[in-house]
Amino acid sequence: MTEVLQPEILISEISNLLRDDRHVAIGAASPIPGSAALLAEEERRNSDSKLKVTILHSQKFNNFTDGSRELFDASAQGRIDTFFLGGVQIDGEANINLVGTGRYPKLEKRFSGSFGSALMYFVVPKIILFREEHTPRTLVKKVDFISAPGISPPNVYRPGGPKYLITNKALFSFNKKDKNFKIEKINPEFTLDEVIKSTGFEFKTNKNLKYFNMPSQKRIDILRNLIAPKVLNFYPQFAKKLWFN
Amino acid sequence: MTEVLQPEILISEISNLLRDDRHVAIGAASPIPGSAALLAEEERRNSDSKLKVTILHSQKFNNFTDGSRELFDASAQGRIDTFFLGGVQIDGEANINLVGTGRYPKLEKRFSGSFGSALMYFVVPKIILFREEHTPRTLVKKVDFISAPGISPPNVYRPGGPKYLITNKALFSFNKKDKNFKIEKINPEFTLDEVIKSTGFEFKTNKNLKYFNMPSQKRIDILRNLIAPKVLNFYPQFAKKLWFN
Amino acid sequence: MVNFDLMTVETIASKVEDNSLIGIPADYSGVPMSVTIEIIKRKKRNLRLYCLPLTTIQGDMLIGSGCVKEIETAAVTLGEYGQAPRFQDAIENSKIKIKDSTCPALHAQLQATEKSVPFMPLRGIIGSDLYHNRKDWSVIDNPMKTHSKDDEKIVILPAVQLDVLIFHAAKADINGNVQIGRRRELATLAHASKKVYVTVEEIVNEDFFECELKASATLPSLYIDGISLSKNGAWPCGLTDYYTLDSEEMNKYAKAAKHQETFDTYMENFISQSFYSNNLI
Amino acid sequence: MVNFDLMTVETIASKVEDNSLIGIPADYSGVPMSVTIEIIKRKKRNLRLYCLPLTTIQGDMLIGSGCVKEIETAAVTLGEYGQAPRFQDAIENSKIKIKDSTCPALHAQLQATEKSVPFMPLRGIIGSDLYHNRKDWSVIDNPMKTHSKDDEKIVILPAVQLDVLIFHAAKADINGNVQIGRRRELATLAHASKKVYVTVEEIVNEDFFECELKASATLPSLYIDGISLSKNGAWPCGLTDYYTLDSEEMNKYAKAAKHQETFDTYMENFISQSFYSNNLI
Repeated sequence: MTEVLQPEILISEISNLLRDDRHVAIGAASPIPGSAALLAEEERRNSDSKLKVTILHSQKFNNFTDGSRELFDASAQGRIDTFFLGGVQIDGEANINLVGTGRYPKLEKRFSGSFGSALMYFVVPKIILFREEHTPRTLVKKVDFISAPGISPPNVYRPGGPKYLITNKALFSFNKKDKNFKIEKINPEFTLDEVIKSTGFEFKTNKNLKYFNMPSQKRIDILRNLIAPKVLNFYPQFAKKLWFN
Repeated sequence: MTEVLQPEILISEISNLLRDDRHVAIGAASPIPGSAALLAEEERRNSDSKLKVTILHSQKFNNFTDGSRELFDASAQGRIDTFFLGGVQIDGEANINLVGTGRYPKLEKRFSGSFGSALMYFVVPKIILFREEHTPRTLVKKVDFISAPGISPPNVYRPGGPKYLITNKALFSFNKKDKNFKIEKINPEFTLDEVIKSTGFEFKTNKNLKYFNMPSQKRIDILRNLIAPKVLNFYPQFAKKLWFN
Repeated sequence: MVNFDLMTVETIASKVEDNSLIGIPADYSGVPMSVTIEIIKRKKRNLRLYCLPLTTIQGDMLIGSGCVKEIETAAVTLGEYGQAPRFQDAIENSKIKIKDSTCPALHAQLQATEKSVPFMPLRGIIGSDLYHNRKDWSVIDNPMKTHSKDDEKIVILPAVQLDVLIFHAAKADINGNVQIGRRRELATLAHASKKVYVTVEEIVNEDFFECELKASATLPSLYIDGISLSKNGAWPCGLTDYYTLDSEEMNKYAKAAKHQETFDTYMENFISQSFYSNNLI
Repeated sequence: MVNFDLMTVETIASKVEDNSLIGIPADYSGVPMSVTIEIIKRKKRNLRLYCLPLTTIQGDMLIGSGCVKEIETAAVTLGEYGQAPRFQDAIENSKIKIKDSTCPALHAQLQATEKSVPFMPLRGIIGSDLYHNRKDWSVIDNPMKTHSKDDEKIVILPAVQLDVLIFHAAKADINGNVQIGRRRELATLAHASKKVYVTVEEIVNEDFFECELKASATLPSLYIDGISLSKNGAWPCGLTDYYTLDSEEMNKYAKAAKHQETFDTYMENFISQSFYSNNLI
């Protein structure tokens, strides 16, 4: 069997999370989620439940025609099932910080900004938080700045919110009522204790803790033969480094 | 000289009112204003101050690409200089009624409806009221239903409003401060007394009262040779009756 | 061969449920006349029409046929062919309820749903009797204070979500994307509707998204729940680049619709003939 | 021969006044790099950037060159080429003011101006620290009471009118209409801007309004105050159907911009060369 690369395992795991979706949208700078969505689309191409994938930074994989506003409008209408958000920091209540570390506005380290998170996090039913780096620096007790909150009081319109958090070490589900994460799967290269130590917040453990699955040879073939060339179009740096080096 | 038709005189008079405009828009069922605007556009084609004409019910003479909303948005932005409104009834304070006569909602006689008047009348700087029929039935003391008011209190956003009223008998200007019409021009086929008698509201008379101008032969030629075929495209009934019978 | 399930015009009509709020396109946006006839045949009742922003023969026929309970519109008219007689009769004799509106308000209420906000502000309207007859509209003090207009009054309009939208268009592609051209109000209507059905003149063997120019003129399939092939589907109304409005038929209709009896005879005739070729491919 | 007065890129740059509020298109909407260089050359100062909804190298260059006083944006980033170094430095050392926002809010504020309403409501945002840093935003009780959410709180955003918008596009026609394709956010930007200048790759000898498909992809000349021919005008950013982003140059920039000194050297070089052919026809 071919050697499977670490990002490919993540792509495969994320792809599994999109099983029941009809339309997944991918925002800025998300090559791994983007690859996962295209993989899910490809695998369901001949099934009855097709998946639509919109990759915003691509002309080709973009189902919209009403300008860059349409993603937000369509999401607010409930037409997007899954969206991905990242975070410079993510905390135990699923608050995300895309702005920077330190005291706002004069930050110690400024990052890009909140993008569409302050609406998308509220309206898309399944938000998957994705941050490859899993350290106490990224998964923190309390974020320095809330770009978008993990939970909202009842007088705020909020049909959507966080469902999963996936890192290079583990997959968590989020429980809205208990306001906390629960570990669901672990990368077999790490122990649970290592994950606990690299997480700045407390999370619920799981008696049925599973491991990240090794993608099947068939899936790897699809990924490398059909998906990689597509990704090269709109995330050239990522695709070159992973698949075309 | 050719015999000039009555609607052609109106077209010519209205065309004169568009002198300083840059963009004139024409709404539903307005063949005479539409012809007037196209005439003005043609006469200024080779001048430095070109006129744009948008005729909503035409694909060809339509400068918009953002759907039927764009007229209202562009007007609210102040980008349309002149627009025409009609009225089942028009009263002395320039209130217009496009809905019907009698007691709303169970009217004695129902007409089409208010169209865009309830916004356009507020935002377009030069609204020209046009109603061919000039009788006490159309120009009334008080309209039965206000589709859009002639004047507004200071706490209502109102950069636009009525500037002229033109009928088959006369041209009036509207004075916002005095809240009344003043007669400016009269159709030479009628006397001032006849106009007064056929007007349901009082208006200011004018020492310098002028007559409707006979359009020049050159203008008539342009109208019949260049404008009439265009009008045939989007007001076929009107054009056929007037020019192609 | 297309990559989606084509519907018949009859199936689309059967999807329209009694009491539903239906989006009605203006005469220039692609009037779905072939489906309208099927709706009338099926004796749908208590429909609520939401016109963007007006209707002509389609609305008048539905009203004259007794399908309509309520209409929200800026106008009902036959344009150059005169007033809309069945509509006039229905209003003058209180047969239907009317929510008289103005074009930009009809747009704004759908835009609110498009953005999933509960309301939209709109200038104008204040001082119009339209306002006094609309319990669903409010006037508020502008909460966004500006220097010049500290006490400005402004109207707010509620978001309106349609149950179903039906319109006629030129072309669909093999993946169910529909060409709407400059008729972008159809996109707003579709964004604000729970279900969207489209009849088209033709289905072309290409994907509009392969060409940026065609993509610009497209309503994506993600907003569309069913497509039917229907040649001349807008007749006697026109369709840009395909056919113009049929003057003769409009005159005929305008005359017949003046009285309920002659209207009924006209409709019987209209229904019994097949003006539209609705073929599956 | 065209039916309007062509401008040079230099003239467009000269129209940008110090202190003005400038519309900045996203990296996928046609970045006007050739004009940006002229703005930097002319040492424009205290510019306020309004990004829809983000900026990449254009914003970072303007900030690094000392042209910017304030930026309202959802993000500044070099995308795959990393963080935007001059922006980071300016924020971390309080050299510029930032109005941190979120994409849909940046759209909504322009849509308010497009419709000439003083504000727009938007869902989301509540509970975000973005809100606490924006004195121009408010939370109100939803004035449009609905059954389910009687005490809903909702954010309202002020209308924002831009002083000037500059973007790069593929084509203009002989009458000064500009092809924007699916990049309809450019229409919203233009509708909300007092002045609009466009650079294009080519001017074609036709009228886009003659073809319904092309008209659908067009921003009409009525919103445009000046057009300049500028080949490769978006470089090193990409332009749909013309050229893709120049990875090599982006990497070079990302590296150089890490420090002010190396950025300055890079910019000196950049300015002294003529990457853009700005020809009048």
